Amino acid sequence: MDGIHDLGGMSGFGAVEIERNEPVFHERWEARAFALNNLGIRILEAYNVHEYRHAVERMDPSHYLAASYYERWFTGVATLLVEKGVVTRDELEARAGGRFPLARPAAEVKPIRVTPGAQPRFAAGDRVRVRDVHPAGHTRAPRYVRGRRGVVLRASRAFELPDLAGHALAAHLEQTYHVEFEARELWTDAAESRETVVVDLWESYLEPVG
Amino acid sequence: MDGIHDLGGMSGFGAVEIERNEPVFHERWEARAFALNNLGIRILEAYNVHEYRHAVERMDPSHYLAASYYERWFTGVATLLVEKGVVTRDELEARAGGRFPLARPAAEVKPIRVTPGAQPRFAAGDRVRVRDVHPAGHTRAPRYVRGRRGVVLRASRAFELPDLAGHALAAHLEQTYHVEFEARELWTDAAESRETVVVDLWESYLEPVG
Amino acid sequence: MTDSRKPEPDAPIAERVRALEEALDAKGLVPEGFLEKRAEQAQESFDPKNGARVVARAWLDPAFRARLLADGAAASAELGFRAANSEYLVVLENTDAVHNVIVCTQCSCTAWSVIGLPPDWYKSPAYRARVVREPRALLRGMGLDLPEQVAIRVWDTSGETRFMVLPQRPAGTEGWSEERLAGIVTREALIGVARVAGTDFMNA
Amino acid sequence: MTDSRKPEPDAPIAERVRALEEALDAKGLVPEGFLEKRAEQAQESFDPKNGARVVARAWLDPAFRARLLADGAAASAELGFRAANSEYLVVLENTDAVHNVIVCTQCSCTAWSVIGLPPDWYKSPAYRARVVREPRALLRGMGLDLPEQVAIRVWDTSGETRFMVLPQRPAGTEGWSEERLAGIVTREALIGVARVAGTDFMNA
Repeated sequence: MDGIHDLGGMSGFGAVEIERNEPVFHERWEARAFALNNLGIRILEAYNVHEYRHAVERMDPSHYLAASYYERWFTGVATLLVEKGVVTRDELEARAGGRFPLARPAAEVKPIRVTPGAQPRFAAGDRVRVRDVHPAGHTRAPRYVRGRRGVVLRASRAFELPDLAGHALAAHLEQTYHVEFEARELWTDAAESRETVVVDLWESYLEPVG
Repeated sequence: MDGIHDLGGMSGFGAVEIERNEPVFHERWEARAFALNNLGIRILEAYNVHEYRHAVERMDPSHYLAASYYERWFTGVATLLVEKGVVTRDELEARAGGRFPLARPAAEVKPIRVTPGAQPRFAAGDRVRVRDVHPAGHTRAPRYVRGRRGVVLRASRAFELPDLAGHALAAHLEQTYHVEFEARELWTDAAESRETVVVDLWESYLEPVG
Repeated sequence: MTDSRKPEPDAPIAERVRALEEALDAKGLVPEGFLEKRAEQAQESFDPKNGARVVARAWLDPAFRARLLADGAAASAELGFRAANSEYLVVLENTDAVHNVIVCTQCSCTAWSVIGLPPDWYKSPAYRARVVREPRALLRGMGLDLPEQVAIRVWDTSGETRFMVLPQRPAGTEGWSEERLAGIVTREALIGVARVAGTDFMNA
Repeated sequence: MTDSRKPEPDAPIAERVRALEEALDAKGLVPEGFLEKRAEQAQESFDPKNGARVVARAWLDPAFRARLLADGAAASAELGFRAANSEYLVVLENTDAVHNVIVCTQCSCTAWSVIGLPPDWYKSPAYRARVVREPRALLRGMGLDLPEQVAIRVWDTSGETRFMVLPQRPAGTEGWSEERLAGIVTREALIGVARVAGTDFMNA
C-alpha cells in the first residue's frame, strides 16, 4: 500500500537531533510493548513479522505520524491480536478505560502460487527497473524507486516474499538484490551530487532494462 | 515540495462521512481565522494567495494531519505574518500563553525570467507528459501525475505561475491546461476501470509526447 | 527533538487565533469591524443555494444551459453570483455516460461563489487522498453507487480554474418551478458525490 | 468522522499497554516472567558495544576484516554476537572515497545484534524521509560535514539484509588496544551519521 509509512523522500520535516546517552527504553511501557511483540510472534505464534510490519503501516496516517516508535509498534501488535481473535477490542477498551486505536483492516490480497524459475535472474552489473506498480497490500518496494532504473550491486539471498507473508499467505523464497540508484534518477532536479541510494529488492519487483 | 499536502493517491485513510446540516464555521475562532487571511492578503497586502497555500504546505507533516482545516489555514496566516515581520512569534506566544506552532521555512527558490513563447503551445487532443521533477519550493503539479502521460482536454486560461508567486517572486502569466489521465496510467494494477482524472496544469509542467 | 519525545503542548487554537488578532489590533492593523464583517459576508454570499439556483435555471432554460457550459462565470453572474476574482468557472455536465466529481488534492479549493466554502468532508485528507485513486469505491461508501458502465471523471482543482457539477435532473420533477427544483440540489450534488433525488426536503 | 471534529481522546498509551498485557494474562497466555525477561535480554544483548568490538577487531586484524566484509554474520559470531534469525549481515566499508549510511525508510529495521535497538533519531520520520533525498545536507545538520569529493551511498534496509558500517579508523590511534579502540566507536558511527573521533570518551 502507498501508505504514510513510505516516507522516503518526503519534504517538510525538520532537523534530526541525536539524544545523548539515550536509554534503550524511555518508559517502562516501551519495554513491555517490545516484549509483547515477541510474545505474539514466538510464543503465541499468532502472526509473523511481515504481518506485524503491515499492521503498523495500516495505522491511520495522522496517528502514525503523531505516535512514537513504540506506540506504533504496540498498535501493530494490538491490532493483530484483535484481528486474530486472541483478544477483543471491547475488552481492551474496558481494561484501558478509554478509546483504544487500532490500525485499519488490510486489503484483500490473493494468494499466488509461484514456481520460481532459475534464480538469480539478475547478476551484479545488470541494469534493472523497479516495476511501476501500486499494490493494495504489503510490499517492500518503496514508492521512491518505482519506475526507476538502477544497477544490481549484488545478488543477495532468497527470502520469503513479504507481499504474501504480510497477509499470512504461503510465501515462496525469492531472490533479493541490492540495487543502486543514482540520486539524479530518483530526484531529478532536486538531487544532490555524487550520491546514490541502494535499495534491497525482491526479484519480482524488478524487470530487466534493455 | 513533495510535502504531506500532496495527498492524492495515498492509502490508509478511512471512510468519508458527510455531516448533516454542517454549519459554515463550527467555532467562532474558525470564522476569525478565515477573516484574518483576508486581512493579510487584501488589507495588509503582506502576502499573496500562493504564498498562503505554500505556508500551509510547509507545516510539520504531523501537525498538518492532526490539524483541522481552519487550524491549517490559520497556521499558514500566522506563519506568513511572522515571516513578513508584521508580528513576532514571541509576541504571539506571550499573548497565547503557550507554544505557537508555525510552518517551517520555505526553500530558497531562484527567480526566473521567462519570455513566454507563443501560447498556448498545446491544443485539445494533444498528448502530453508531466515533467518528472521534484521542485524544492511551491508547485501545483501533484506527484501522482509526474512522469505520467495524458491528453489535453482544453487549453484553459493563463494564470500566474504559482512556483514563482508562491515565493513572492515576479510571476509571469502562463497558459494552463485541463489534462486527462487514464486511471491505469496513474495507478497501474490498482486502477479501477472506466475512470479518468483531470488535472489543471501550467504549460511549463508539461512536455509533448511524440 | 525526536518523534517520540513530546514537546510541551501547543496553546489551544482558539487562544492562538485570539493572540494573533490582538497582536494585529494592538498595532492598529485591523480596521474596525473588518473581521466580523468579512466572516458574515462569507456566510451570506458563499452559499451552495447559489449553485442550486444556477442548476435549476439550467434545467429549465436550454439557452441558459448552453451559456453556462460555455462560460460558467458569466452565466452565474446573470443570476447575481459573481466570484471575487473574476474566477474562471467550468461547469461539468453529468450525463448517463459520464459522472463528474471534484476534488482539490493539494489544499481544498472550491468555487466559493456557487458551491460555498467547502464542507469538512471535502477538506478531509481521506477524501483528498482517495477520490483520485478509487473514486468508485469511495463514492459507494458515501452512498452513491454508480453502475459499472458509467465512466467517472475526477477533476483535481490543482490550478486556478474552479469547477461545478451540473447534476442530472431527476425523473418525477416535470413541471416543477425553478425555486422548487433549486430546493433539491445539494452542495454534495454540486461537487459530484451525490445525485439529486426527486423529492423535496428541507435544505436547512 | 471528518478531520476537524475530534473524537474522544485515546486512553494513554501506558494504560493501553497495561490493558493488553492484563487481557493476555487473564487468558493464561503470558508465561511467567516472559515479558520482563525478554525486555532485559533486549537491553543486554542488543548493544552497539558489540558492533564497536567488531569494528575494533577489524581495524587490528586484516584477516578478520576480510572475513567480516565477506560474511558479516559469520565474522560477528566469532566474537559471540549472533542474530536471532541467522541474519544476513552486510558490512559496508567506509573509505576516503565513499561514505556509507544506513536507513530503513519504511519502518526502522537495524542489525540489532551489533547496532542494538535503533535510537529515536533513526526511527524519526525526519531521518527516514530526508536521508535518501538530501543525505549530504542532512548529515551536515547532524554534525558530519563530508567534503564534496566524498561520494555518499545510502542503504535503505527495505529487505531482510541487515547492514553495519565499518567506519574509518581515525588518525592518532596507532598502538591502541582493541578495547580502547572499541571504546571510541559509537552507535552513530556504526549507522554512518558520524565518523569515529580519535579521542576517548565515556561511552555511558
